[in-house]
Amino acid sequence: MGRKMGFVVDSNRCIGCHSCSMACKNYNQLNPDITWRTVYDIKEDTYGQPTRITMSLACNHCDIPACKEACPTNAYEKREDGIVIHHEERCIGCGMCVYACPYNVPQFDKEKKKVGKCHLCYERLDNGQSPACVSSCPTQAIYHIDTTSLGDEFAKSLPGFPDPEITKSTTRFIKPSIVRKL
Amino acid sequence: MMNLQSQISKEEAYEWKSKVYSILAAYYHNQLWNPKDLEAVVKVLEDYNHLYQLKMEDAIEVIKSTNLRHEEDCKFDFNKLFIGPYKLLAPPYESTYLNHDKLLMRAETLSVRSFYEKANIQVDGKGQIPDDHIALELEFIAFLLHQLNQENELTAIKALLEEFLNEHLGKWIDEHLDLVNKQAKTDYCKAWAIIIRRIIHLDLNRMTIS
Amino acid sequence: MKLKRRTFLKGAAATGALVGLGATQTEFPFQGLMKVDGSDQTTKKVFQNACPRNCYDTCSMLTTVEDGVIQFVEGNPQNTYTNGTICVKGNVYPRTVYSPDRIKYPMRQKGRGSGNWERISWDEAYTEIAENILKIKKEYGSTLPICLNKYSGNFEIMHYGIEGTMSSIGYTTRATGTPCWPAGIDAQTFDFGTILNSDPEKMQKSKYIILWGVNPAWTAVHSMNFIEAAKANGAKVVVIDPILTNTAGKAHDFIQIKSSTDGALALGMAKYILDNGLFDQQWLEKNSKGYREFFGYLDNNITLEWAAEKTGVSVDVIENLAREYATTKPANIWIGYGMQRHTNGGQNVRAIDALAAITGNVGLEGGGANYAQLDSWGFNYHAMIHPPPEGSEGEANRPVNMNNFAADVLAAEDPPIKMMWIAGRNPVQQDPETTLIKKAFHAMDFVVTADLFMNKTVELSDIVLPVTTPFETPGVNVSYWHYWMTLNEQAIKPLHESKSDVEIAMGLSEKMNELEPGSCTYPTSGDLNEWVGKEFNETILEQFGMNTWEEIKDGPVKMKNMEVAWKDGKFRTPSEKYEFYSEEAEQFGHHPLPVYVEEMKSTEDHPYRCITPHWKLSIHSQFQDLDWMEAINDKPYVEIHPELAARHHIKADDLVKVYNEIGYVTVPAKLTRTVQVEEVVIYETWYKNLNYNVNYTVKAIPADMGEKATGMPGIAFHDNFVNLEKV
Amino acid sequence: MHELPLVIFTVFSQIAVGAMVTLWIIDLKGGVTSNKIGKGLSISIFVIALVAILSSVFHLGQPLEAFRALVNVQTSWLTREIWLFSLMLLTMIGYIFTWSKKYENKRKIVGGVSSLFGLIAVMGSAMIYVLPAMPAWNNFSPIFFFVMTGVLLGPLYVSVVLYFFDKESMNIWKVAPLMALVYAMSSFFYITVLLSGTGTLETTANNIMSHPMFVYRGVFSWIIPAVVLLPFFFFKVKRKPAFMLLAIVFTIAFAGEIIGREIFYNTIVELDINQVD
Repeated sequence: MGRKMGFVVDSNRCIGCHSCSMACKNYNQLNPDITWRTVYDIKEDTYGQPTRITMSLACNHCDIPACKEACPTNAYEKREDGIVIHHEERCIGCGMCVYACPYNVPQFDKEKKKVGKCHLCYERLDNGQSPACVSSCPTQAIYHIDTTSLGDEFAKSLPGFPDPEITKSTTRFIKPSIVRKL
Repeated sequence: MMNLQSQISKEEAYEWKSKVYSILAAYYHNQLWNPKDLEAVVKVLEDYNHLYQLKMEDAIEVIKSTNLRHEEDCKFDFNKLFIGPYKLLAPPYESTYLNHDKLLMRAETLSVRSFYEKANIQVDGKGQIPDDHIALELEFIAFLLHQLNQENELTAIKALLEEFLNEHLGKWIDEHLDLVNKQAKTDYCKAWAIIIRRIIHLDLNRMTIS
Repeated sequence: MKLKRRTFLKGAAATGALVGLGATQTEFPFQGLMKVDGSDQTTKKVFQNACPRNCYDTCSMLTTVEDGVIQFVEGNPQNTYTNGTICVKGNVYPRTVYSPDRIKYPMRQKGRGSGNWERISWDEAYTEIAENILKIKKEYGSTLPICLNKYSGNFEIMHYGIEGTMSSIGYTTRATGTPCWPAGIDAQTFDFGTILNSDPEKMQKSKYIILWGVNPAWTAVHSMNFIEAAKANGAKVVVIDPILTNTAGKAHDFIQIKSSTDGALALGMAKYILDNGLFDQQWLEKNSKGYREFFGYLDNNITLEWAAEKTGVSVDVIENLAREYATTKPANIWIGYGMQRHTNGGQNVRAIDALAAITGNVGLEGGGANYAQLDSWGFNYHAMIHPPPEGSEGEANRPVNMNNFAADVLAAEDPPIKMMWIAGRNPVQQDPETTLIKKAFHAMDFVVTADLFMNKTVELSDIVLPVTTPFETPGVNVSYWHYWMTLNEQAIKPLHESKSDVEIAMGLSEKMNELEPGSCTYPTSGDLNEWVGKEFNETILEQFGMNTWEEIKDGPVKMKNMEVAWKDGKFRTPSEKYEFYSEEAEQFGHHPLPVYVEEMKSTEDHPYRCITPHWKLSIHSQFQDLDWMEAINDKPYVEIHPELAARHHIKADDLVKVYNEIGYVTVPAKLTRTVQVEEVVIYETWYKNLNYNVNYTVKAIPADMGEKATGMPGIAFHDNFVNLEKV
Repeated sequence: MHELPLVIFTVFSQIAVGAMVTLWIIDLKGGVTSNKIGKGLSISIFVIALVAILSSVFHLGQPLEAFRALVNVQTSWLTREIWLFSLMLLTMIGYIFTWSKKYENKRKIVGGVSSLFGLIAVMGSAMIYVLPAMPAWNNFSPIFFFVMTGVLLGPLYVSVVLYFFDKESMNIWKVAPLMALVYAMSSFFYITVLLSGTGTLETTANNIMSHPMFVYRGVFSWIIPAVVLLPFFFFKVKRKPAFMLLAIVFTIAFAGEIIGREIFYNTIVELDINQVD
């Protein structure tokens, strides 16, 4: 069984500070209106009583990537280590992947007139570094790992995250603990 | 038209061009506010217009007829477009057009820098003033045109000049001037935009240099 | 048609000097370019930088520079507090430095507020400023009509050069005080003798953590690591706040308290601790003054029922909290700045301090009542301290209240205030009572502002001076929370014509002495890197364990022996003990004991409290206007509880007018049950394209304390009462 | 995303396929009396299909690199769609040729093949939208609606052209009012099903119904063809509908389909973070 590199999102540690999202833009030099990693507020009453908790999402590097299946130009590549890469030079900006991805990951860049998405900073990984978002997280709430090694203590989804089974998302979550309001 | 141009030598043509680009550079260097200077500049532009049939008489007329009483408005307008302190309405930097970051000192700026270095030129205040400021790009073109008369490596300089025009200034000047045209409040700044566009377009794509 | 070729060359001659139109020129007349031989080599270098913003975390940063251009900024792992990461704001620094919208040149506005600006040279700027100063001096016989308003935009030590500028021209008027934290400073000064917190990294040693009115998830992100570490070690975390913040979302328990009643909760807890004998008699005997009087006050005046009634927290919860807090050691309380922005804020902090003292948590590793510290700030302030010129009129600077700035400036007499210099501040945006502030600006003869970007204050200035970012000038910085000191290296050349405060001071001094010799004592030259060294003295070197100041070039250093505040039991109060009973407090008009002072109440016309806490994507008016920040959030909102919203027929995203007698803001509603029914929340930020300023409704009501330590009381920002109306 | 090129592409290609199939069928039944008309008609269909294909290119961010889209036959419905339409166009060239040479038998075969490619191509282009990420599309509806556009407008188009040359003997237009009714009823059914769903389904349905052009779409595509043409159909009025009347109905229904397709693209709600209940 091949490796499946993916992100672990620890919503128990995530404080919703957006550093990951900004570091990603900084490293990947993205247009102001493009974000490859986004911090979402989990709906406040998801767990009964209101609270403020967050999750940080980027590409889920799916086992069956809908983007790759829909792409007419084979611009997407699923690497042996599981990372889904978008080859910009092959992209013709047809937007089929934008339609197909259940997680809104590929984004159409109006200036480049092409699509782009998180590639798990594979060139940083290949150099032995962490992805920009991972290394910038002040609370170590995101990390990257071969998700085949993870057990059941890691959830495949959190409330608000679309069905991970559609495309076999490899993102794994650590559930937030919920504050008790006295 | 050919007739007119045939009346001057190649060397004179280069020198004319160099001076015209120097004028454009001086405009963006914020130096053309003295009425006397402006008067002389207008004469040169009129001749240049006549020589190459650039159809910019109307624009030159606007500049000519701009009187001192309105000059302040022109200056404030100019500042809002290119100087500050507000968010610039028409940033005069290449990278803010060609780089998707819309910031200064991007790859485009450094590429312009390396062009300058090829001609043993650098920005006075390198690292402080972005190399791709339009005044510097225009001045660089004026310098190369000037060099065409001074040096023997004609082909090399010509190639550099053409490449610079087509790879740099030519790539963003229209977008910049469109912005000027859209944002400028005074006819004065709009007239300059017309003049600059005509003059640069004349030389884009090897039209007149070779 | 015949070409009159010679006219060209003739006409050209006239402008020869200007653009080299001369006919026979062989030398090219360079304007902005120059000839060089060969090119510089491409270099890549990493520089140390220190974030100078008004923030707990004061990050140690590493800046990668290639070809003289910043590539990216990241955290410096040598600093174990910031631990190799920077926050969302730090990550946008390159966009600040290279924004095409920075103020690039000195500029003069023709007609204040007209928007008609002209570019001037630094020499012209210096001349105009110097002439104005000298004119004022001549007319009024002193420089007191000149008023400096500088504060927290840049806390880096060399930036005190602007105060130095003012000192070196004579005695001037100074905006004095600090808006946001003085009540707490005074409270702790009465209790402990000064503000001093334990090294926040030691929070991980705590077994019980109360985060009281503080939201580090937004305002001190790196501290969350130590809270998480404590949790992992089995500690319990309780958040006490009127708002269920993102920090509260990380806690075990959350206690939603009515704003401004924190003292009542603390006193109720103290009462329970007293009644159940859970206090540390030994510690109190040895280290404190007046605990018997305090216990007497608790006995006679405080009941848990009263506390419950005041705070909206049930007796059970108070009892349980008190018992857990008193019996789990070490227990740490982090007192936030938000909870002291009230007319009883200082008293509330004193009550909380008392809790830590009676339980013997003061001086304990992992314990304490932690607010802030200034002990690591023992620099020479060489850039700041300069004597007035000989023969200067007057004896001292004249203070005006920074927290009532507009009114005080307008009221100043004999001499009146005629000129303002604004640096590191944006009062028109950030001060309360915006209308009055604008009036004060318009009453000036001359206003100079030094800033990075156009803002509401620059709009009302006559001259704006372009200033450097942290990456463009050397310096050194420390935090008011952690104990790290970081060198700030000049990573790149200053862009455009920007200058640092010290360079501006030097330039102005030169011009003043040229116009009137001896009129300014500021040095006119000096190597800024050497000036950094001049900030160090023997004491600070020893405190940080350095032999020479140059050692800071190897990386951030941490002040020694600050793991546990007050471990030695040597308090800096007059009695050298922890003072429950403070005569100093009495001298400043407060009750000597940490008694409860009634909170400010809503009125019939303005029934709801409007809290305006700090925003996660900005520090005051800094950062939020950058495109990447606006991509995350580009419009404000007011948080309203669904019950209150229903009362006013407000639905989600409806536009709501939040108003009181001095002004209003119109913002979309966000319905959330994380806020209390009678309180609405608007975050303190701004948007460059929106006419939105939360301070339109904020009055300059003074907090109860602040006068002793900072010269002026703080502002009770959160005692702001409003009404709502669906638009 | 602005989807006008896709609107034009899908509607035009569906008209072309609908018309091609219609032409092929009536030709089988001997309904085309003049080879010249048949040839003209098939050329016009070819042109419509060509316009469709050209228009689709402008939907791309990089129109000049459209050729790259041919490579992922394995999984991409877009690639398959392009191939299928290309095959239809290629065979249509042959089909046009067979009209001029009077190769009647070959014409029927080539026409059949071309029609088949076209039909599969329309379904293929619908398959692009059958996506789990788009719950309101993740069913039979895109295929059905795409085919309906062809079935409604194809026969009408052929009828209009034949009338123009005064050669309409098979009353192909009769298909239109029936199909309009089927179309209307199934659309009603579709929206009802969506409404009874939750989350994205319900939101999509609400978006469709609150779309400012939704009424026009219904009136133009469903009501007008049915109301105007049914009387001729049921009451066996001797007079056939005049050319002008048919042309107007076609134009209106065509407008209805353009609007409908615009609504199709602009009302869809995709799965999104925090949207799932």
